[in-house]
Amino acid sequence: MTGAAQAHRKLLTVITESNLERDLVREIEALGVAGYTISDVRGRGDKGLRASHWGHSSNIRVEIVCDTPLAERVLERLREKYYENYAIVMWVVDVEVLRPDKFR
Amino acid sequence: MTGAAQAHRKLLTVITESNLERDLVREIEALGVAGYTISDVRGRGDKGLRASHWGHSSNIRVEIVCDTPLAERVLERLREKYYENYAIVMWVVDVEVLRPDKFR
Amino acid sequence: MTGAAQAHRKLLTVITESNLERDLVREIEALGVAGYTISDVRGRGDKGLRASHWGHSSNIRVEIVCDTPLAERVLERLREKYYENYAIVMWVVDVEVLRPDKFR
Amino acid sequence: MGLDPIVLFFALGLGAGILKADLRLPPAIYEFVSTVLLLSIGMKGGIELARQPADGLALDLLLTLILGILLTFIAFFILRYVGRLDRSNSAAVAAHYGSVSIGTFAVAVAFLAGAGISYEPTLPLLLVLLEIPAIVLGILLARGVKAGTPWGEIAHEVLLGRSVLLLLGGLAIGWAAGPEGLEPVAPLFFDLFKGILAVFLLEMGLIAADHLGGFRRHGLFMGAFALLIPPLFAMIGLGFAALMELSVGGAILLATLAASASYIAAPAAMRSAVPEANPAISLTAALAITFPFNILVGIPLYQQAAEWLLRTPS
Amino acid sequence: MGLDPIVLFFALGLGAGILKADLRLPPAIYEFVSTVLLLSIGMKGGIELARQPADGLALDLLLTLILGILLTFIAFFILRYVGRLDRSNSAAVAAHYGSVSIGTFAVAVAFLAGAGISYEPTLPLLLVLLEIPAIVLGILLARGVKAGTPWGEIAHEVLLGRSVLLLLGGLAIGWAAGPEGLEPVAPLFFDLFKGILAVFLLEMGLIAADHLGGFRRHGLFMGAFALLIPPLFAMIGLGFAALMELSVGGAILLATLAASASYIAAPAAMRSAVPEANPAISLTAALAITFPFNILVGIPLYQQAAEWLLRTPS
Amino acid sequence: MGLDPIVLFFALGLGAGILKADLRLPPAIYEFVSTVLLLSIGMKGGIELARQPADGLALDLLLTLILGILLTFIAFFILRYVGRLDRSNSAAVAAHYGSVSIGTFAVAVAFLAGAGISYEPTLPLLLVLLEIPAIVLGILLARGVKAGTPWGEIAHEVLLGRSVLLLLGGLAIGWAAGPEGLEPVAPLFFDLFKGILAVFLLEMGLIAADHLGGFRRHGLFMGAFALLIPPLFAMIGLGFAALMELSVGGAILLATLAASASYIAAPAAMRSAVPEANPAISLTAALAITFPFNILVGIPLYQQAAEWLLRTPS
Ligand SMILES: Nc1ncnc2c1ncn2[C@@H]1O[C@H](COP(=O)(O)O)[C@@H](O)[C@H]1O
Ligand SMILES: Nc1ncnc2c1ncn2[C@@H]1O[C@H](COP(=O)(O)O)[C@@H](O)[C@H]1O
Ligand SMILES: Nc1ncnc2c1ncn2[C@@H]1O[C@H](COP(=O)(O)O)[C@@H](O)[C@H]1O
Ligand code: NA
Ligand code: NA
Ligand code: NA
Repeated sequence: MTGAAQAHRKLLTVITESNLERDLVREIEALGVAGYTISDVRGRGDKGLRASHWGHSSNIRVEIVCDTPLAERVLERLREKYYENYAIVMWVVDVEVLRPDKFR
Repeated sequence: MTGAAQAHRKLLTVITESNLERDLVREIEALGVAGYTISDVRGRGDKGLRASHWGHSSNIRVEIVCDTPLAERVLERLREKYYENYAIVMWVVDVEVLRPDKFR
Repeated sequence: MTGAAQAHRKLLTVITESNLERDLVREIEALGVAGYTISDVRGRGDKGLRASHWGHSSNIRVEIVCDTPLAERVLERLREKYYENYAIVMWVVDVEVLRPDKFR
Repeated sequence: MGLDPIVLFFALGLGAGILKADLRLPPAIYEFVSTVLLLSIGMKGGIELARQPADGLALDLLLTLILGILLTFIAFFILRYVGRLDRSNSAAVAAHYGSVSIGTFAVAVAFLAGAGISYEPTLPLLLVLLEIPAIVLGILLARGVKAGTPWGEIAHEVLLGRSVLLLLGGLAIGWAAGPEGLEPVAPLFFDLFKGILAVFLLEMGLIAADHLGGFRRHGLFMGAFALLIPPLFAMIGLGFAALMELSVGGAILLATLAASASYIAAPAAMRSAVPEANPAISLTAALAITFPFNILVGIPLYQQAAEWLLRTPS
Repeated sequence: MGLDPIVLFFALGLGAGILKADLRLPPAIYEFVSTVLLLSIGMKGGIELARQPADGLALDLLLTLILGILLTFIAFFILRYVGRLDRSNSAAVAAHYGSVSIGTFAVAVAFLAGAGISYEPTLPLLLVLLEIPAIVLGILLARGVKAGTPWGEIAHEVLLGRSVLLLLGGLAIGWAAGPEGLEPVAPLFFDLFKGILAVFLLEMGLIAADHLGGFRRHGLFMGAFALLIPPLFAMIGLGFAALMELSVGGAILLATLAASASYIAAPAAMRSAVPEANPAISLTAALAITFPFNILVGIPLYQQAAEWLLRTPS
Repeated sequence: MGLDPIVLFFALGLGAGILKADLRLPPAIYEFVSTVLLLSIGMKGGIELARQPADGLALDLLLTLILGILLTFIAFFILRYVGRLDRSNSAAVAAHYGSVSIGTFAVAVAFLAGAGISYEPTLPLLLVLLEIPAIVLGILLARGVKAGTPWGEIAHEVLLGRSVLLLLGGLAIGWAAGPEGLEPVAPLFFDLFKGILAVFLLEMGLIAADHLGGFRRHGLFMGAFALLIPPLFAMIGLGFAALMELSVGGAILLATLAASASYIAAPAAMRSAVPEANPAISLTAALAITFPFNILVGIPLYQQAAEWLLRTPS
């Protein structure tokens, strides 16, 4: 795709415990993330099945489109804060966006 | 991945206001999109937090796998129709698909 | 992104009928998938609109981050088991992950 | 005794759905409402069973099993040799019509309550039993008895399905607690029964509207099938009711069960065991034609037939 | 007659929301609760209509239409020329205030029931009618009568919106089934009415708290607008009630309807037809100011005014 | 007075869960049902408070605080030095057992209603108070009093948690509106109480089944702990009830509260404040062992003990 106003960014996807939502949002906003999207998911990983209908034991997916340096800062911070004690998984994809100014 | 029947396509992701669902689906179908997937999400962007439990102020994610020309037409059309007045964000990723004929 | 502990993996996304969830999870676990994430979605494809509020006629999205050989085995198995009779769509994206050991 | 006003809620839902009005009930509400209805039907039966132990139950259960098998076979042969559907689709649709619809049963129960007609406490038990043979037989008819059929899984799905479990659970609770024991929960499970059924029917109307026009092929035949099978099966059901010496109320319920087509248990089981069958055919027939027919026209009809049949000898 | 204790639930929700407490009611509950309330209001009206046919209904309906148009125009001119909002925002906010709030109406109905005051069965019908002209006029005021307006779609959305449909459906069911026909569903739709309204108000309090502080610009003017329009419009509503020769109860309800601002139908319609209007302005005014004002202060006030106005002549 | 039939619903849920039956209640239903229960318990207390003002309340509140702290310390030392769990896990589990379970309280309230035993209106207040010290102490025991603990956040979470808020809100509404004021909402909040509690228990059974077998390590010790702590803590609770000079009903409730373990407020608080503790240990103990023990065996036992203890002197 070669539209004039397009540019490359990173899409960082985080899957983690839903009870972390409030805390994690505060954290990424403090790092300068201006936009994100959250949805409710369930799944299995190292910490076992997380699919209960019981609110606080299922997962959320947080998606953040931003530039590479910010994505790295967020990755780093979440790793250092949550990796040890929480169920969390993250991955990064290259995306093209239309209005690059929206995603610093 | 080099399976015989694989091919490259675009995955276009749109995050926008959930009250646009009916209208947006009509729009993309008119452009020739034959397949799409929708889910309910919440988030924050330029237009502020969109996470109310109140039906009409939260978001949807629309995902469309299609070929590059169609993705560009959809991007263009949605940009021109919704960018000014609605909360909307779009990004594009390269994907490999199995049965390319399913995704024109 | 060039962080030391990063590595490349595949993100396989499957959209299919929600009543297949139990069966499909059993299938991918048998193939060696250790982690996956599931969410509830709706959509349209070759098999028509699948968006009813009636539990068993809507869709799920299954996301699996894993290495290329496993992704290919999963793709192959799901294709052979479900392609003929079920509403199903799959695509694959390249992702970078932090702790490659978590995603064999 | 004409139409129960409760079917007006179905009509409202159907109308709203056809007009594509912005009226959806979230799935959570559907599950809540159907849970309460199933438990309530089961508990009512259990309370009655505690009051008056059922004589000759074993024979009734046996006859019910035979009824389920018979209906499924009849449906299969009509579909396969009159309708010329392929083997899988014939088997899948036959499983739906040999099995039963709990929503239809609930409307018939409400209808009897309104008309002041009582019925045997064993009916909820027969309902559970009638759900099962059609599904098993449907799978056999589609696949033959070959190796590789995951019978364990299928048994699990059929016997531990939501509706069987809640009905049997309600029966057991009603039987163990008895009428006084359940008095404190009566406001929710018994007083609200009809109101909750009204919400259920509103939702069913919306869903039925979604399925209208779901036939691509076999449209004419399937339409006729979905309209004519109910009265035919109701008559067979009445015959079995006479064999079991049921009361008029019990006979109306058994006829309604025979006439009704499953749209919950059977579709789920067929989708996983007979995937090559097209679910649109059976769901459209069961939900969009047979269900409305039964609650709008059928039940009063079966009442008349039951009264005529069972009162003649006396 | 002071405050109805039911508004305490609103206060609890509002307080919890302001304190950012961890209290959310899932959307499914909101939809269930509002479905029951709408059907219940409609059914009550329908039952009364079946009892005593409405005379002079046509004239009342006409006057109601005129009332809706008049209120929308007044609101528009105040917003545009006193508040100096731009054309789109003026039109969108005017549509909200010309239209009505069903939640407010339900509280007024509960208030009248508590005070033992009766009202005309046609009121739910007037409620439906009053929802419509403001929305259509709002779109016209924003866009002018130009080509390309998707009137078909807008008509569909307004006439087949959830609340219009459930109210009219309830009316029709109540009218067709009559009081005895609906007795079996009374435990859900009538006995639980106030309890369910309490849950609704708890939720509304939480939502109102979300919208507090939603004005960025025009804050002072919009605050005054949202507080002063209700009593003004209530007086106009009382005038129309006198023209229609309504009872005191009917007059209180019509005044309440006039004073109330839509926060369901109008926002949805404006968002799709007048997208350039900022939804935060109208929602904050309608939900966070006018709604609480009406249920906490307005309704008792309108009662006093209605009693004074309609009893003076006698 | 034996088992309340309402626990049969728990058994049904547990059985269905163990058999992995296809029975789920959506989270929305759980939230609705628990909201109604919490408001209802609070409102009942508030109505009684309005009738008969509580004497010596300050002392009772103080004793309750002391009770909460004492229980948490006892649990911590048993876990740490008998069970040899690490510091974090000992603290987290202790916080669960020092705190209370509202579901257990609701079953005890239903049990007393069935047995015709009355209790002090202050009990819901004591329930709220007993929820808090254990959580704060649990965090202190795990982390020590060090800098960086987000006490503001934790206070917010504990004091404005859903259950504290709904209980206190219900109390305030009940107190402000009084018995007549709440009569119109009684059909939902009081008449349906036991029915709604039945749905809640069905759901709790399903959830408990999910957590069975959740111990990997410490299984034997934790099983014994979860079975033996309830009667021990109940006896301590009875002692405090005697100090407060509560009636038999009040004593049964206080004993039940002491014996119960939190599975809502404490897990949420521990997960964010003591993340290194394994949530599976405490949830399995509280939900899958202690909760069923209390409602199936404990409550009737505590009743006998209370009657024996409090009637001896007279
Ligand atoms: N390989 C994977 N692919 C996709 N999602 C995963 C994967 N591994 C873990 N997850 C998700 O991340 C959550 C936490 O993972 P974990 O920390 O490994 O328990 C799981 O509950 C899954 O939802
Ligand atoms: N950078 C971003 N990354 C992911 N999602 C975003 C981002 N920015 C906005 N969104 C989503 O898109 C919606 C609309 O964005 P906006 O138009 O910026 O208000 C937001 O409510 C978010 O759900
Ligand atoms: N091109 C596409 N892009 C995104 N999702 C699709 C696409 N095609 C199909 N889907 C999703 O996959 C489901 C099954 O597709 P199908 O088997 O084609 O009916 C649909 O209901 C959609 O949710
Ligand atoms: Na049948
Ligand atoms: Na108005
Ligand atoms: Na305790």
